[in-house]
Amino acid sequence: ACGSDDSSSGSSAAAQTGKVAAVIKGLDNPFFQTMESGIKQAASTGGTSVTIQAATAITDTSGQADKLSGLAGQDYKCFIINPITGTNLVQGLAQISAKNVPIVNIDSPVDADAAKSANAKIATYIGTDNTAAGELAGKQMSTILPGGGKVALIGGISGDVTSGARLDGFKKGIASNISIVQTVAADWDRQTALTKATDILTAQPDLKGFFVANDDMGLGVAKAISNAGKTGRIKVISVDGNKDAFEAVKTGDLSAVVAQFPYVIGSMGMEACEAAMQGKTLPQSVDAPVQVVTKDNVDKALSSAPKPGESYTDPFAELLK
Amino acid sequence: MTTTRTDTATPSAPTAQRARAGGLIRWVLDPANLADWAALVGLVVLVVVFQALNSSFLSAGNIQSMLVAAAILVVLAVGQTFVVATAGIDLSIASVMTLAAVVFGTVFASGAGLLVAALAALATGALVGLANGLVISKGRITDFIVTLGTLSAASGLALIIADGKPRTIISGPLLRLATGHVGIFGYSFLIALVIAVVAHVVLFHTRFGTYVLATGGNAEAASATGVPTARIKTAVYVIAGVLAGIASILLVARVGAAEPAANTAFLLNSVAAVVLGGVSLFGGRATIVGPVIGALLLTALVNGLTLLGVSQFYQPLSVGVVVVLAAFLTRFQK
Amino acid sequence: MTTTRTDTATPSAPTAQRARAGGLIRWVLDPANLADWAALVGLVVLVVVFQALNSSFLSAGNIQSMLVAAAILVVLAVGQTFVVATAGIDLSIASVMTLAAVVFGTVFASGAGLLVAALAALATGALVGLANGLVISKGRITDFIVTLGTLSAASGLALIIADGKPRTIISGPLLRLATGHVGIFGYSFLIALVIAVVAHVVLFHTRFGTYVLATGGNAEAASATGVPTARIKTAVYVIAGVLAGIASILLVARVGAAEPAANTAFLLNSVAAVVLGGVSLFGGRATIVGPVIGALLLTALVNGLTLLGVSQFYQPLSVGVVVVLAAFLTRFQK
Amino acid sequence: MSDTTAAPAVPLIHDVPADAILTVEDAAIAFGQVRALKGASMHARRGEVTAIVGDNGAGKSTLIRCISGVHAPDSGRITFDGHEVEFKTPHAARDAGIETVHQNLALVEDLTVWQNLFLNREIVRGVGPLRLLDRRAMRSRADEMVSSLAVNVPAVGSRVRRLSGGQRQAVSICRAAGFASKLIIMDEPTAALGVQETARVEELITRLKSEGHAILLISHNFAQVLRLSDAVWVMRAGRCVAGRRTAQTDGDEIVGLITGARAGDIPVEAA
Amino acid sequence: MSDTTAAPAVPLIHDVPADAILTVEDAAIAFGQVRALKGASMHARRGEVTAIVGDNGAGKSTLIRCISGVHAPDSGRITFDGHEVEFKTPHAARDAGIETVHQNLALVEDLTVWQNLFLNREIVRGVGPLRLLDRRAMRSRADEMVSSLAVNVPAVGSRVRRLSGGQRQAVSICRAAGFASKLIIMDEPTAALGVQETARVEELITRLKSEGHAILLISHNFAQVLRLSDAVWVMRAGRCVAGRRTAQTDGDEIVGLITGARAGDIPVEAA
Ligand SMILES: Nc1ncnc2c1ncn2[C@@H]1O[C@H](COP(=O)(O)OP(=O)(O)OP(=O)(O)O)[C@@H](O)[C@H]1O
Ligand SMILES: Nc1ncnc2c1ncn2[C@@H]1O[C@H](COP(=O)(O)OP(=O)(O)OP(=O)(O)O)[C@@H](O)[C@H]1O
Ligand SMILES: [Mg+2]
Ligand SMILES: [Mg+2]
Repeated sequence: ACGSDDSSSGSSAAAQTGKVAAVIKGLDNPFFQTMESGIKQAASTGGTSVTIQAATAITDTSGQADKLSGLAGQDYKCFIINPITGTNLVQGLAQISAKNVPIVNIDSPVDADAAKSANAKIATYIGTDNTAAGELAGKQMSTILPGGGKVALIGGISGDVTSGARLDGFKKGIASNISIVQTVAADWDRQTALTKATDILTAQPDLKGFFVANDDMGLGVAKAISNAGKTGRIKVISVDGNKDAFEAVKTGDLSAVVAQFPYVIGSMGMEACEAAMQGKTLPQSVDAPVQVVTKDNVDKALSSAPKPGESYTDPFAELLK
Repeated sequence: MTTTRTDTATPSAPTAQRARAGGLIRWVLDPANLADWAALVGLVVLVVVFQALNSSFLSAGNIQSMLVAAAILVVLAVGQTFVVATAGIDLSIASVMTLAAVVFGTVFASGAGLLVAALAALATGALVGLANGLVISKGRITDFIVTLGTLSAASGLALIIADGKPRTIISGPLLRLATGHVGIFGYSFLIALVIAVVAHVVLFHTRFGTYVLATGGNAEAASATGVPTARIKTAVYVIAGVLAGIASILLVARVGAAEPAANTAFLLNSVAAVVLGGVSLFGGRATIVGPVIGALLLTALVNGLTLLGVSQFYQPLSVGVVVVLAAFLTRFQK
Repeated sequence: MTTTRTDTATPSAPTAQRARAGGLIRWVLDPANLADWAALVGLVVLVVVFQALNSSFLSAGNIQSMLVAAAILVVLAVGQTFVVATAGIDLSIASVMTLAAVVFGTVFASGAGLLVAALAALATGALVGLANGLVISKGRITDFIVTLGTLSAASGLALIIADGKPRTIISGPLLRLATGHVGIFGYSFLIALVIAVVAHVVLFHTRFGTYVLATGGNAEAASATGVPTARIKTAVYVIAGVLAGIASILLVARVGAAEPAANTAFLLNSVAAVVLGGVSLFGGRATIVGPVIGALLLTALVNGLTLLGVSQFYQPLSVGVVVVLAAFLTRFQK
Repeated sequence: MSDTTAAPAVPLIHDVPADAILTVEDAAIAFGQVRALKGASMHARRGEVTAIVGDNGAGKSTLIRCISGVHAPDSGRITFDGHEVEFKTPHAARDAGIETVHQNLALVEDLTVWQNLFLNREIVRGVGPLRLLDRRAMRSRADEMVSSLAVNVPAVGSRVRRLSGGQRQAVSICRAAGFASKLIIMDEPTAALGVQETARVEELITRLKSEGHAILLISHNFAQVLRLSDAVWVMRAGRCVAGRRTAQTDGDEIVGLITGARAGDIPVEAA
Repeated sequence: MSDTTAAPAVPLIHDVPADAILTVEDAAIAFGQVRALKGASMHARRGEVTAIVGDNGAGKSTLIRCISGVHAPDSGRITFDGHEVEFKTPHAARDAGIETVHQNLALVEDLTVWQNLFLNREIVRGVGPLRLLDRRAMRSRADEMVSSLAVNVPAVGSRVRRLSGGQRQAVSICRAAGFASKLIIMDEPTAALGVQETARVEELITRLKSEGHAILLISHNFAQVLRLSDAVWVMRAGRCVAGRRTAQTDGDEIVGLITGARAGDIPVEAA
């Protein structure tokens, strides 16, 4: 990042005239808070000013669209967006593209067909495929349950896209000796996850593991298991990569976490915007790092959080050099 | 005993004439009527403040996008007003919209035309509304719990029909509906406006409207006068359902997809718009203008806060405070 | 003109005596009182059905976990009952719980003891409740809109204080609170039970309780009789706030963390429990037993559906249908 | 029949005239534990004022609520205008030609005076589904109707909530009188009225009678009953214990019948 | 003062006695456009029944609502028991010793009869913060109170919603009479009552008077006013246009004053 200093002094002139707007998902989820701090961190390193707006809830599709349309009429030089669904932001994006302002899509992808039909141009996409993350979790489950067995799935709000993709990925990733006995929705809420996991433990006495669609709910499930005195005997894998979840991996409450590093997604998104405003050509799509964190590598993950413990490629940092 | 009007008849008769003659101004300033204007005053204050802080607030582009953003809420608030006027509440209005959207999406994806899909959405809303209305009026179950049940059931049905997945809808006419405009008025806002005007006429210039207000004001008295209160109660839920169906089409056009995850913010906002509009939740008194302005106020609030770049954590706080302040203006209400 | 009681006094006086003598059975079967039992009947039916379908439903372990899971909702429903009894509604109850939880977590993490943190949570609830109450009773603003504003403001404050992040709370006493039990009764359920008993005594055996019901039944008449209705209105919101504070401690103990999560399900469920419990949203009539049973019913419903392995898409549908069916039992209500 | 203490007048109960517009036979209704009517029988004739008197809680209002379709009696028969009727709703009774001024007034407080007067009788313009209210016509008609009865005339555009006790009652009576019906029931119409207003209502009743309407009048004011009515029924404890032609009775007899000091015509005490 | 048509009796208005328990001077109040009181003055003496009569909408109820703390008058002075008072709430008026039976009855429909009777007067047991209601004591006291007035006694445990019109009024009167006060205001207390009940209430009023209470009685029943009252005030269009000792007036004069056929003692028409 030090190499980018001189170019960013050049770009900071542009950056002063060019503010960046970011519209991300739900407010009360730590995943997006981490993403936000990633954006802010990168913005302050690059000397860019940024306005970050978020939907009031993870289901607030039209509210998020309203916020983007509000910002679209303003004089922003680049937009970072994390749409709740593939299509809900398309109209705002069309408005932005019409003014030839670059759009950086992070985390959840914009539906390609919809974008095309609305003439919305996405400069680059940075994120992890949630299906792929779920698949990794499935593979990991197969690894820690070599003998197979019954597992239960805890999703977010029923019908939520992210949750659906993670659960579908998990189903793809597991070996055939693992059977999914139940799928419940816990609304992205730790307390609900705890209650439902407790109920499932009663219903399925020989359950071997849980896959949980995010860390917060995963911690609730872990609590249910420890309340039942079965910590360690029932495996829990969740997706996200929050610090609390790493701690839980360390204590053994969680067996593994598929970490998506929202911090990195956010900061790469910001870097992409800076590069775009400098007129650089962006790669079409960049995979954000994904990592399976288990007891073996958790110390490293913890010490480097919110960034990944292992190195990853950041093409935008290269561009900004 | 005198049977002609004696001049002791002074206290109210001339007052009435004066009121008629003195006209609008005095009427508007009467504290009892101020409540009807609370939302408007709130909206004007808000607009002035936001414009002072950010000059692009009143730019044509932003006004247009605010109006379009408000359209769905306006339609829902009008539907909610009918229900609230009968002293009821429709908690299922947002879920019914979701269900209707999913039905719309499914029918459309199955290859049927746009019109068929739209009719299916309206029919869905009407049916759920009818179910609500019949259970409430015939079954004599509290509206709150019935529509809470429907809230849950309708979102469940939406999930089942959509198999939990959003369905992208790409259609030229829908796109035009979402983006087309006449001057600063987007098509979707114009639709909402027409609905509001029709609703106003129905509520204040037809028998049905009078019956709605009578049912809400005093159901016992109304039914002793021969007003078919059960049928009126059923009808308002059907109206709310149909309007939820119309809103669903606007929603699908806006977000470009039919999604089964319920948008709960619309529920509370629809009631908030109605209450900010000076309509009593105890029924019997209602306006259409009020809730429409209430909906605009809520939309302008979020838009303005976004334009000002108020940090995301401070937005809910600001919304809460402004809503209470706006409501302060309704304090003159009986 | 006779001034002694003539025997024409037959129609009601002996009836009253008979009712007193005939006692409970007749009283229970009187349609007018059946509503009070609706939730109980619903609960019993539900338990029988679930037990028939899955024998582990009535296992000691499952009963214990249901009761613990119900504790928070019971506490909130009791608070909501006081507000509803005055013909009000507290939409902010769940957000206040969130805010109190975050305050609890922040104070606790700052190194203050458990007791200080708990007191801070209660004080937070009481303060927000006081603000609600004063604005509603002195400002004469509709409860719905005030508490809707508070709902938004409190969750915003919670986000700000917590900086949007959950805070893990590790504390031995809290862990015991969450997991300890006497027989099948978890500590947290026992706390909820004690609160319910106290609330019952307050509502039916103190002046204050009578004033609450009088205020809800006919505020004008009550205040003409000299009941300080404004103070009573304020008091019920403070009670709701304090109970939300207590609920927040149970919540933090249960999940082991203080989170700024929205908890909207608790809001609707707290009102649903109250209504299922036969309490009229129009105020003036209330019980505490009803809402407590209503809360148990809602908890048992979700528990049973999960035990039976009902698919996630079918759960909302089933919840909706069962809630309406349970409410059918309240149809005998006036 | 218990020992009849030589009644001076003819008991009406055994003498249902062929031209009775309304006949109630053995109507009974219970609200939970309270048996408000225990088999009440009475009748009223065309072109006459028939009064019902009785103690508070005797069941007078309940009886007329059964007649006007508010309650459905648990048992008993009601014959109106030659047909046996079973009104399911007040609407049905109104359609059949029964107009009622209820004791609890049955006004919608949040509607204006004219809206209340024309409730369910709205004047509309236009045709088909496009019939709109003729607000102006209703207002001016309402103004006339109210001025004919009230002394301190309330503005017809003001909400009923703001009227004084007597003003409300005037509105209520206006409504019933304004629309020609075969039978007009008035439950204590002058209870809240002042002297002048009472006189006007009494005039109104006399006029309605002379126009051939039948009127059923509940009143605690004996002077009024004796002045206005042609026949009078006495209710006690859910029954009509006696009926008399007004001309053949006097205040003392009626008071005796009400208090039970005088036995009625039916064996009420035996039940 | 307009030309006084030789009034036979002494106008009370110019003769405020030193021992008046209540004096109202020039009370005025307006509700929006409606000036319900336009400067009303009157007074009442200890141990007497003071009647107020007047047309519907004359402002009688509004006047007594000002006295009992429901409304605060816009202007004017009220002196009670020797002190100028400004009751902010009904509670304050009650504490000062004014008990009111309102025309709209002011009962809480969903509470039982005994709860209504003892509202804000609950009998409690225990000490300090642990004072619990003595439900049994209140029930049995309530039973006594109601039986003394009503003929068809409603069960004191039943909700007021279910009572007949007269039964409610009886409950309302019981409440005011049951608790000794300096001034008892009754707004049309017998309007809905039957003969027997009316007689009992009149007895009650006479008894209260003989016990030294002052009573303010609003009634449209002249016979009753002449029978019970010691002084009578006539209201017209928001003013007390005349006051008379009852012994020195008669029905005709009062009717004339009410209708305006006879000019009052103050220049009302000039305003
Ligand atoms: N809806 C009801 N539910 C329960 N009891 C009722 C109901 N309506 C009337 N009653 C009871 O029935 C009896 C008769 O009441 P009703 O109103 O007919 O009396 P009434 O003769 O009209 O008396 P009043 O002269 O006081 O108006 C009373 O004891 C009353 O309490
Ligand atoms: N709260 C109010 N708001 C508006 N107008 C009111 C209000 N209360 C009373 N009025 C008006 O004031 C006038 C006097 O009313 P009030 O109730 O004092 O009459 P009253 O003399 O008691 O009549 P009645 O004999 O019919 O009871 C009436 O015209 C009435 O419409
Ligand atoms: Mg009656
Ligand atoms: Mg009055």
